[in-house]
Amino acid sequence: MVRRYSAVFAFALFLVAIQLATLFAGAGYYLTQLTMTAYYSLLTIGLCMLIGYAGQISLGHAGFFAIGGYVSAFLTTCDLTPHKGSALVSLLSKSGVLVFRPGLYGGTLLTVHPWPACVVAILLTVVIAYLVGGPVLKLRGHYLAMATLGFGIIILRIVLGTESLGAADGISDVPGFPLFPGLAISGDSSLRVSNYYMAWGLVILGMVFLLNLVHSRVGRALAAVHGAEDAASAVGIPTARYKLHTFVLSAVFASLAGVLLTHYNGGIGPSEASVMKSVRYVAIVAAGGMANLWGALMMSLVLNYLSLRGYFGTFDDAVFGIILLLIMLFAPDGLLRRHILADLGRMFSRNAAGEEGS
Amino acid sequence: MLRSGACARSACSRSLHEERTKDLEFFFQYLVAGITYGTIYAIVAIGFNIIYNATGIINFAQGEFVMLGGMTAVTLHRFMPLPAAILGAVVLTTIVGAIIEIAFIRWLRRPSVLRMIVITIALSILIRETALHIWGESVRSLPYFTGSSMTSFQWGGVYVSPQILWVIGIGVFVVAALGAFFNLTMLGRQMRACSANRDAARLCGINAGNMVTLSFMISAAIGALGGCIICPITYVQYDSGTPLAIKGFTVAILGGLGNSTAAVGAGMILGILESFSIWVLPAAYKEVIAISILLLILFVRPSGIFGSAEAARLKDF
Amino acid sequence: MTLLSVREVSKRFGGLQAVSDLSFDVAGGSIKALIGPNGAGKTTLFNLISGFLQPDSGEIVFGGEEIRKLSSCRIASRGMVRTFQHIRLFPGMTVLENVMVGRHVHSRSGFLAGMLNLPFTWKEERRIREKSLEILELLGIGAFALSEATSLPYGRQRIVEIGRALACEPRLLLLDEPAAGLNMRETGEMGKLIEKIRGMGVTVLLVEHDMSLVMKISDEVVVLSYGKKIAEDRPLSIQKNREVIRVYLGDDQ
Amino acid sequence: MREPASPVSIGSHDYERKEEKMRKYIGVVLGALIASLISGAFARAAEPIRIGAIFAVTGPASFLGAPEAKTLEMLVAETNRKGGVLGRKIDLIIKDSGASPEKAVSFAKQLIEEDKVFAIIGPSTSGETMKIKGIAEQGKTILLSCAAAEEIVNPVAKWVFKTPQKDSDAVIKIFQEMKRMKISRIGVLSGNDGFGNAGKGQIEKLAPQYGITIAANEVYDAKASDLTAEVTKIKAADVQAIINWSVVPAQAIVIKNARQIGIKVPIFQSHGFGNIKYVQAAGAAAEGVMFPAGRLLVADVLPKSNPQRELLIRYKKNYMSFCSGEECSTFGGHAYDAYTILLKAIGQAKSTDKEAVRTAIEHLKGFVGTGGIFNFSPTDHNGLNVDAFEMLTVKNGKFALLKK
Repeated sequence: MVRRYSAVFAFALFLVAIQLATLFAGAGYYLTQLTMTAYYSLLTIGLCMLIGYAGQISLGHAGFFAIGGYVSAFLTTCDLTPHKGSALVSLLSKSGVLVFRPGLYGGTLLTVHPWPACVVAILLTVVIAYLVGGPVLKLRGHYLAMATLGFGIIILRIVLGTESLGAADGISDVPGFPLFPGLAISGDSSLRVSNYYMAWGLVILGMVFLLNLVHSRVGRALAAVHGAEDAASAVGIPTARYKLHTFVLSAVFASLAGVLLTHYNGGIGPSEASVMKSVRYVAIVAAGGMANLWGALMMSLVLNYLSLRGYFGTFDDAVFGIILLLIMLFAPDGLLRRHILADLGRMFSRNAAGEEGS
Repeated sequence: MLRSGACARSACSRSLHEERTKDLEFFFQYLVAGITYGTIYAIVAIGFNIIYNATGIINFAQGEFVMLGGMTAVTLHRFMPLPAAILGAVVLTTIVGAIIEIAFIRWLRRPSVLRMIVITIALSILIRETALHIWGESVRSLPYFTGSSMTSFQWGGVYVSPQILWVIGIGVFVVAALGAFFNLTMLGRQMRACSANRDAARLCGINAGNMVTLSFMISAAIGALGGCIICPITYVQYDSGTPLAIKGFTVAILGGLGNSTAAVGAGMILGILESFSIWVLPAAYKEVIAISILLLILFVRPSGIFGSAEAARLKDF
Repeated sequence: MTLLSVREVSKRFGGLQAVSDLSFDVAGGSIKALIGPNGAGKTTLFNLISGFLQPDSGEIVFGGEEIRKLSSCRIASRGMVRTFQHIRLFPGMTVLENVMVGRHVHSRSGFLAGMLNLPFTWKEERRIREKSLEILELLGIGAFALSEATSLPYGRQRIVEIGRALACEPRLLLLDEPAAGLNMRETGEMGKLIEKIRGMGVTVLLVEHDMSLVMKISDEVVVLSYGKKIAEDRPLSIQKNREVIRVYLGDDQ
Repeated sequence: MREPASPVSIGSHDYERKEEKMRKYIGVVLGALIASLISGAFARAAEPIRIGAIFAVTGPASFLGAPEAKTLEMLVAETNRKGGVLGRKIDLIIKDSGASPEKAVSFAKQLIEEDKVFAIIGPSTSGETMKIKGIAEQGKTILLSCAAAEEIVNPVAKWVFKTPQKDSDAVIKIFQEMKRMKISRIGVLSGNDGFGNAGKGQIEKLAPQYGITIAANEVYDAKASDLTAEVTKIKAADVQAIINWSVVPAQAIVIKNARQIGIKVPIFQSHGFGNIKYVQAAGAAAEGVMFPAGRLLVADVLPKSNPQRELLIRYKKNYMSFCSGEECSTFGGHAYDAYTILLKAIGQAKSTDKEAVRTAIEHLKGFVGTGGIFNFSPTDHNGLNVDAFEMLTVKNGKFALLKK
């Protein structure tokens, strides 16, 4: 357990070092993309839990990200001023769910406060994940891939086809997310450092949660389900329920990432729900070594950051394709585990449930 | 019989009888549209099935074969007549299929399903991006095989473009030819033996590796041919493969993986469903409906509409 | 006192009647063996009892409760645990971890507790570990606790699998051919081990081909042929049963 | 100092011109070497003006972003060849957003905070522009969008401008034509991209003013392969004309399918049809299609007196030679206008003070661009009106002025 947390501690130090380095170099702007990367990483580690530890592929996780982002964006931008008179609206605004805020280009808007919006988004995600996950996780192999892909496409189509969600333009002018006085998730450059720490703090918290989970009774049961499902069920592990819970857990991670990144970016567009995004997330988890949370996190950090900085230029998708292909051909257990972590000890290899599931 | 030129007529002056005929005409028009979609999807789905049968892999790059076929044909058509261009495109794409199998698939030992899904997705991305950097982002298309984009046959108020007849005709031909190949030729039987039991086939002296390469070549050829024949109806662009692959995959699953005849049926069902869904619902949600139905079918009958449940259970994943 | 009661259970696969109208009881604290030629339906019966398959008709009562409709994991949590004919250990896990998985039904911390790593979960984790080590010691494989389970020799893997099942503290242990693939000495040890398990108060129902083992340890034997029960008796009587001899040796009288 | 160090940061694009690029590259390296050798002090004095661009060069809107990027590269090379503006070279940074708003956000912040660009040209799509409108505003950096939607400049944001014509003006132009043709019952098809969505909204809003009823209103997928069912629904609605409002290639399929199922009523397209490749993709079916567009597409047949004529012909010729024979589209023209407006404003302000240049843009009047004659004001950050459009048609596979 000491080892588990020392790695987390080292990672936290690493993040602080980066911040200090940018501070001394006078290049604080690097933190912007690093912050965005943090939110994508939050999704990635959740997905890693699902793919690597529960052995269930999902080609539709961008859908959950979009649900979170869109619900929150919709609720915090939909102006209810015209309905001010109605009983429900006035009740909600009295209870603090609705707030008046100045519009970006003048005027005041009556919108849902980000906190309740976030809660609604997460709750909706949980409900959808349970409804979808139940039947979907009964499927295996290609059928599972198809079903999750289908789910992702449905979300994309709904987002693209619904005018109140901005159709192809998405939703813009999403306000910042005030966490508590003086601290808000927002793209404002004066809040860059605090946002950086907040975002990565959340990722670290997520990492701690998931690492704990992996090394707990539940993690052991998941590894068992992944390794030999019938044997796991013969010793009393409710395999279907565990898969479902992991699915919902990873969906919540994705959705939370969607909510927060949307507030950070000030908007969301349908590209966040696209199939290519889902494929990217899987690519990152695969590159990290499937059942390897640290691998997924590191890969997400590097690849998302480079991509968001535009280093790949017009070869953005191609770079992901090549990485995916090379890793799957030559190092299906992931780059990091094979060369670096294997030398660092058996910390992870013990929990590596072998070749990924089928 | 009323035909087109509808502008002058006001809606209320129509008699009930005319209304009925009209509805019937539209019914058939939607049906034709559905059959067109269905045939296109089925051709892609057959490509999926051939590789699936030989290897147990779903080749997510199948749509890219379709795109490559169309793109190459358009390029070749600048220098040679249409039939030669199409033939050339099919041959070139077949070679690409063979190269892909030899370079990326052949030497993998018992890869897991997840690994193969990811590899073929990666290949699909790479082919697409390569096409972008070779051909650029612009839209291309082949001329209609007969007539032009204006010509159409007409039965009553139902119109059919000759190209659709080409698509359907070639679709039928492909299914028939494949059936003959797998049932009547030695090579086809060997491929079937391989897909049934690779180890046993190997014991009988069949080179299983070559059979897999062959399956990639056949499905690349079918994909490319499909790309050429649908190119005049739609158009081809570097990224037009992916949406087709998703539809083709949907149809392959709907029909039951590995069953090409069922894929034709499933393609028709999906195509007609999509087409009629537009009749009653906004077109923006067309795909939502198609995929929701696919998901429902997956939940109830994972083996597909036509597949047998027992057979699906036997397939090891 | 009857622990498990199988009543008129039938199962059909397509055209094959795998199990037909089968009934027998297993008394608490006994060792009962199911034997029969290949294809007699023994493993199917195991799958039916342990919830991996649903019978077409009939009743299965375990500890006074009808369990026919329950899923395999529910049945396991009620105290009936099985092993597999082909060893199914969890790859990539140590021997100890394999056995710790077996403690699943006797521990509680779920997703939330696991993620938060509460003091309660540490304590539980420590208890799981201690209990699992205890079981390994009992089975005489404590020395291999930290080896990767699937790298052990075949005979030891069997014992690990039984250890994992015992970690569930079952009332009834279903062993599917525990001696398959073992040599004579190992088979002998397996026999002793099974008796020891019974000594701990666990009822045992086993499928086995090795007659010497069956005759030596079981209190009662059920003989199946083509899905039907043709005899149920004590081992000594079974050896003399004409029908059984005919089934095993062929119809040459 | 031949071939100055201009295109250093032209971006990472690869437009089928590898050889030329290679030559250019060697030229750049040599030029840079010589420049640095000659005098460091001098070079510092004439520090280049840095302009950022965010275009969807790849991805679903590449048909917009790619010509825009090429146009900008061409123009910047030209400016620098002529010695730059105010004696300073232009340094262009192009970022490929792949039409993803989140990338546009990331790039906008990079360009403003890190590269400290003077102005940003782009993005190509409305969705992206709306996401970075606030960022440009906060960062006090001029944003010249190449996207169509009206909400980019309405409400007016101090720093945000756009060069494409207004959707509403295009709709008005179409409706005026319909009124002339006595059409009152129409079917509307639009693509499911931002352009289609915005146009659809304007059509719905303006139709009642012109006494036009929308009998059918469908949205189709930008990646569809056949749209017979969609046009059948329009046919069933018994309309007198169709508006097919889209900027994606699939609009060509609509035209083909509509003609194939025997729809003979006039088809109107949007200004998103302004790419000859769409005409080629639609083939014979495109004959007679009408659409409003800037005059770029019909530059050759404009009367000599037209003030835009000379400029348009020059752009067309230059683009073709720069892109090895590729025909230009109106989309590249949006980037052309954005860049020339910016340069003109810098020239008028005689400084590179952002505020001064911004004010200069707001006061530009009678500026001749590819999209029309721009007349900016503090309340109009687009500067074009309905006169920017000409009603065009397709004749013998080519664009032609619609004869009234």
